[in-house]
Amino acid sequence: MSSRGRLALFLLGAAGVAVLFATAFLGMPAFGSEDHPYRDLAVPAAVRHATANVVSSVNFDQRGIDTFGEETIVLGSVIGVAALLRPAQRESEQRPPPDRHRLESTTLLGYVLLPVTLVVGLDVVAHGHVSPGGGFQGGVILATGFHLLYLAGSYQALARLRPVEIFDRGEALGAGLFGVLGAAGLAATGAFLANVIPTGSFGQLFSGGTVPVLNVLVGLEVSCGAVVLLTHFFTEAITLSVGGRRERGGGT
Amino acid sequence: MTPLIVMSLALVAVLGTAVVLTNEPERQAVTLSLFGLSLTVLFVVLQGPDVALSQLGVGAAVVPLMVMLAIRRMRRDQEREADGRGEAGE
Amino acid sequence: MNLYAYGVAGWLLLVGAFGVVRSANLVHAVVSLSVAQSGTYVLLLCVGYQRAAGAPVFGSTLRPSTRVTDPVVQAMTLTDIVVSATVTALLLATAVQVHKQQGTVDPNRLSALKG
Amino acid sequence: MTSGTAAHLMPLAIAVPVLVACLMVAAGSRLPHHVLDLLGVATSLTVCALAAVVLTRSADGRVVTWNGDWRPKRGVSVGIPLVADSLSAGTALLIAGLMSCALLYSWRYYSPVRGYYHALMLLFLAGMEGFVLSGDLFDMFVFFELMGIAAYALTGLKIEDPTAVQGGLNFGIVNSLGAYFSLAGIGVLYARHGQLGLAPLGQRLTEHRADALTVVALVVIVTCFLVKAAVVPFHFWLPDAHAVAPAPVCVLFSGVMVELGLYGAFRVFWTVFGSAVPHDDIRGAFLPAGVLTAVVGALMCFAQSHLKRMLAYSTIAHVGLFTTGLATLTPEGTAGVALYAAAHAGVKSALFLLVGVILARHGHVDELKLHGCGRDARFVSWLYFAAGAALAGLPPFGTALGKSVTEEALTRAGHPWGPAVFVAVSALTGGAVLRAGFRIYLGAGPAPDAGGPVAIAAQTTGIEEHRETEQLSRTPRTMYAAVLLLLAGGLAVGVLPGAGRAFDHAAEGFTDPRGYAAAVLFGTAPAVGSPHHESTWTAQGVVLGCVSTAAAVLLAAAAVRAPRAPDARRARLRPFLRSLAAVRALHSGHVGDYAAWLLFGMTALAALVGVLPVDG
Repeated sequence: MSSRGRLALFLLGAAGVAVLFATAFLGMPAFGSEDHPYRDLAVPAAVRHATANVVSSVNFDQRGIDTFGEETIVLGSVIGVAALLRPAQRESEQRPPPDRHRLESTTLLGYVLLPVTLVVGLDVVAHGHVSPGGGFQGGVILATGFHLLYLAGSYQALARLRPVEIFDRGEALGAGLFGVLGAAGLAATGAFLANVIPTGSFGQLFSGGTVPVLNVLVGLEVSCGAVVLLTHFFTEAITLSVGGRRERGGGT
Repeated sequence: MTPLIVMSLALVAVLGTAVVLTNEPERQAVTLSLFGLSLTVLFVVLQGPDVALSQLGVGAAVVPLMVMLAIRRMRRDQEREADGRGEAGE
Repeated sequence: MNLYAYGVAGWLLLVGAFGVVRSANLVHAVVSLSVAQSGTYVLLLCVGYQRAAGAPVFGSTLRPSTRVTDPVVQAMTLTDIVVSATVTALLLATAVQVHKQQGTVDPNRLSALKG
Repeated sequence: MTSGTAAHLMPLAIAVPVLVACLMVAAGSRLPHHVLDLLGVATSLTVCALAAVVLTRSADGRVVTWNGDWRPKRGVSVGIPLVADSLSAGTALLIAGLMSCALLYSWRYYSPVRGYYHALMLLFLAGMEGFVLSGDLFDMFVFFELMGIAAYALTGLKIEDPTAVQGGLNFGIVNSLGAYFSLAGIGVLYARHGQLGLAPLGQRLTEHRADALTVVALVVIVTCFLVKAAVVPFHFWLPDAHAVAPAPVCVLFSGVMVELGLYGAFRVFWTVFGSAVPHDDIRGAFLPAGVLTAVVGALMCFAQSHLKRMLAYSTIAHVGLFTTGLATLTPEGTAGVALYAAAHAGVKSALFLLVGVILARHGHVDELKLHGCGRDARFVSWLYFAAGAALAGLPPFGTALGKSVTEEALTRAGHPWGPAVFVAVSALTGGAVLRAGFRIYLGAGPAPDAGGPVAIAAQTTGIEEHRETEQLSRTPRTMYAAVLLLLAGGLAVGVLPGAGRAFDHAAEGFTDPRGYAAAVLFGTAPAVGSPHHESTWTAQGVVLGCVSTAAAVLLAAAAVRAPRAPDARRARLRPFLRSLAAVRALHSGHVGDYAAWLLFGMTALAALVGVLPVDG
C-alpha cells in the first residue's frame, strides 16, 4: 500500500474508533464519581487481612494470580531478550577499549548515589504492604541503582558487579518461589496463592501475611530481571558486530 | 475536576503527541522520558502513588534508557558500515 | 467532563496507533506502541478516581474507610506498566536484530515478507 | 477423586510449567540437551494428565476454584476463579497434548539455544493454560500477554534468518496494539459495572438494557481475540509469523493459539454479553466476517509456493470456517466447530511438522524448487497425502465429521449456503497442500527450470528459509512419532464412538451462561442440559466430505498439469487473477499497513454489529 493509502485507511478507521470511544465515554459514570463497587469490596477485604496498602493487597492477595502471571511475563521477556540478543554465530564481537572520559563530578555523583538508591530501593520493597511501593517499584529502583555505575565510570566496573548468571538465577528464584508459595497455599487450604501466613496487625511491618513475602520475591525477581535486561542492551550498545549483517541485494 | 488534573491531563496529551511526532529516534528517547514524567505527575494527582512510583522508574528511566541503547547499537553498525565502505573505496 | 478526561486516554491510544502507522523506523513504532499503551493507564486511573478521596494506602493519617480512589484499577495499571515495559524490551531487542540482519529498520525498506 | 481435588489441579496446570521454566533458567546453560528435552516433555505430559483429570470431572458439571481462597459471598467476590467446563478442560488437554508432540518432535535435533527454547515453550504452555481456564476478564488479558511474549520471542528465535525477526516484530506490534484497545474496552466495562469476573459481569449485564456502551465494549474487547484468531482484516501478522517460526512452534500457533482467539471471543460473548446483546446482531457481524476470512484465506493459500505460508493461509481459511460455525450461536454449530478445530489441530500440526522434515532435509521450503525432491521418501509421502486429504475433509477423519456437523448446523440455522462455502474452502486449501505433495513427492508437472521463472520477485518464496536443525540425512524416529501421534489424534476425533456426544455436551455447557454463573458464583453445579442434537456421521456429511476431497485432488492435478493455461482461458481468468494479485499485494509485510487495518477492522466490526442501541 502507498503511504497515502495507508494513511487514508488509518484515518477512516481512527475516525470510527473515535466515534466508538466517544459513545462509550459518554455512557460511563461521571469522572470522579463515588460509584466503585469493586473498591467497596476490596478495601474491607484488605483490612480483614491487615494490609494497609490496599493496592498491594489487591495485587498480591486478592488478585494474586494476575501478579503471578505478570511476574511470569517478566521472566518470559528476560528469556526472550536474552535469546534474541544472543551473539549470532557468524558475528564475532569486539569490545571497545575501556578509556571512557567522564567528568569527575559525574563519577562522584554516581558513586554517592549508588548506596542511596540501594537503600531507598530496599526500603520501598520492604514496606510495600504498608506504604506506597512494593516489590516491583523497589526492584526497578534497585536495578537503576546498579546502572548508576555506568554513569559513574566504566563499563568494566559495572560488568564486574553484575555477573549475569547470578542475576539470572536470582530472577528465576524470585519467580519460582512465587509459584512455590502459591502451591503452599494450595497444599494448606486448597486454594492457590491463599494467604496462609498469620496476617498480624494492621499497619505493622509484620502484617498482611504473604503480601510482604511476595513483595520481597517480586523485588528480587524484578531487580535481577531488569539488571539482566539492561545488561543485554548495554552489551549490544558497546559491542560491534564484525561481518554481522548478511549481505542482501537491495539492502543498504 | 480540579485545575491540577485538567492541566496534568493536558500535559500528558501534548507530550504523548510530541513523542509520536518526534521522528528522530535519539530525540524520541528524551521526549519519551519527559512523557513518562508527565504521566507520573498525573498519577500522583489522581491519587495513585503506587502507580506513580513504578511509572517513574519504568516510564521515565528504564524504557527510555533501553530505547537509547538500542538506537546507539544501530547507529554504531551504520557508522561502521559507512567506514567500511569508505575503506573499500580507497 | 467525561469526554475530556477519558478523551485524553482515547487520544493517546489513537495517536500511538497513528505513530505505528506512519512510522519510518521500527524503534519509533515500538515507542509509539508504548504511547498507545499509556492511554490505557490514563483511562484506568481516571475510571478509579473519586473526587476528594485519598490514595488507597491507609496508615497513621488515613484510617480505613472507603473514601479512597479505586485500588483495583491501580493494581491493574501496575500490571499494565510491567507488561508495557517487558513488551517494549522484547520488541526493541527484535528491532535491533532486524537491523543486524537487514541493515535497516525502515518498514518501507524491509522486504523480507510479502504476499 | 472428588471434583474438589480436580479443582486443585487447575492452578497446577499453570504453575508447574512456570516452575520448571524457572529451574531451566536457574540452571543456565549447564543442563545437557537431553535433560532439557526430557524435562520439557515430562512437564507437558504432566499438564496433559492434570487436564485429563479435570476433563473427566467436568463432565458432571463445571469445576471451579477461587485463587487465594476468596470464595464469593452472596454472589460477589474480590478474587479470581479458574473455571473448567468440558470445552475449556478439553482445550487445556489439547494445548498440553500439542505441546508434548511439538517437544517430542524437536527432541535432540533442535538447538536448545542454551535452554531458552524449552523455557519459552513452557511459559507459552503456562500462558495458554491460564488463558483458557481463567474466569476473569483482566486475568485473561494478563495470560493473553504471557502467551504473546513467549510467542513473539519464539517466532524470532532463528535470529540468523532475516525474515524471522521481522515476522516476530510484526506479530508483536499488531497483537499488542489489539490488546491495548481491548484493555481500554475492559476499562470501559469496569467503569460501568465495577466488576472484572466473567460471571459477575454477565449477571450485571442481565439487569441492564444493552446500550451503545455495552456494544462498544463488546466490539473493542473482542478485537484482541480476533487479532489472535486472525479474522480478516486482523489476520496479516499470521502468515508472517508462521512462515518464520520454527516448525514445532507453528504447531502450537496454528493448532491451538489461533483457535484460542476464537475461544476467548466467544467465551466472553456467551458469559458476559450473551444475555444483553441481541444474538442477531452478533450473527450479522460474525457470519460475513467468517465467510470473508475463509474465502481470502483459501485463495491466498492456493496462491502460495512457500509451504509454511501456504499452511498459514490455510489456517486463516479454517479459522474463517470456525468463525462461521460459532456465529450460528447454537450448540450444534459450537459442537461442530469444536470437533473440527480439535481434528484440524492434529492434521494441520502434522502438516507443519512434515514441512519441518522437508526443511531439515533440503534446507528450504519452496514448493517449486522442491520439485521431485521427495521421490525417495515413501513413508513420509503417505503421511503427507493422508494429512492433505484430511485437511480437504476426507472421511473418516475428524475434520470431515466436524465439517459435516457444522455444515448441517448452518443449514438448520437458515444458512443453506453454508455447505457450499465449506466444500469450496476445504477443496482449495486441501488442493493447495496436495498440489505441493504431487510436485514434491511424485515429481509431477514440469521441473522448475522448464516452467519459467521460479517465483515472482515481489513475493516471499520459501527459498530463503533457514534450517532449524543440522542437516539430517534421515529423519529421526522421534519426528515420525510426533507426526503419527498427531495424525492419529485427527483420526480419533472422527472414529472414536462417543466423540460426537462428548463434544455436544461440551458445546451445551459453553453456550449456557446461566449455568456458568450459577456454578461460579453460587457453587451450585446444575447438571449441564442434555444436548438436543447428536453430532454424528450422516450420509450427506460423508458425501460432501468425499466431494471436497475429490475436488481438492482435481484442483491439485489441474494446477500441476497446466502451470501455464492456454491464452484463451488465461484471458477469461484475467479479472480474477488481477483481483487476486491485488489482494495479495495487500499482504505487504509493512507493520504500518497492519496497524491501519486493525483500526479499520474495529470500525467495520462495530458497524456490522450496529452500535446504535437496538430495542428488544
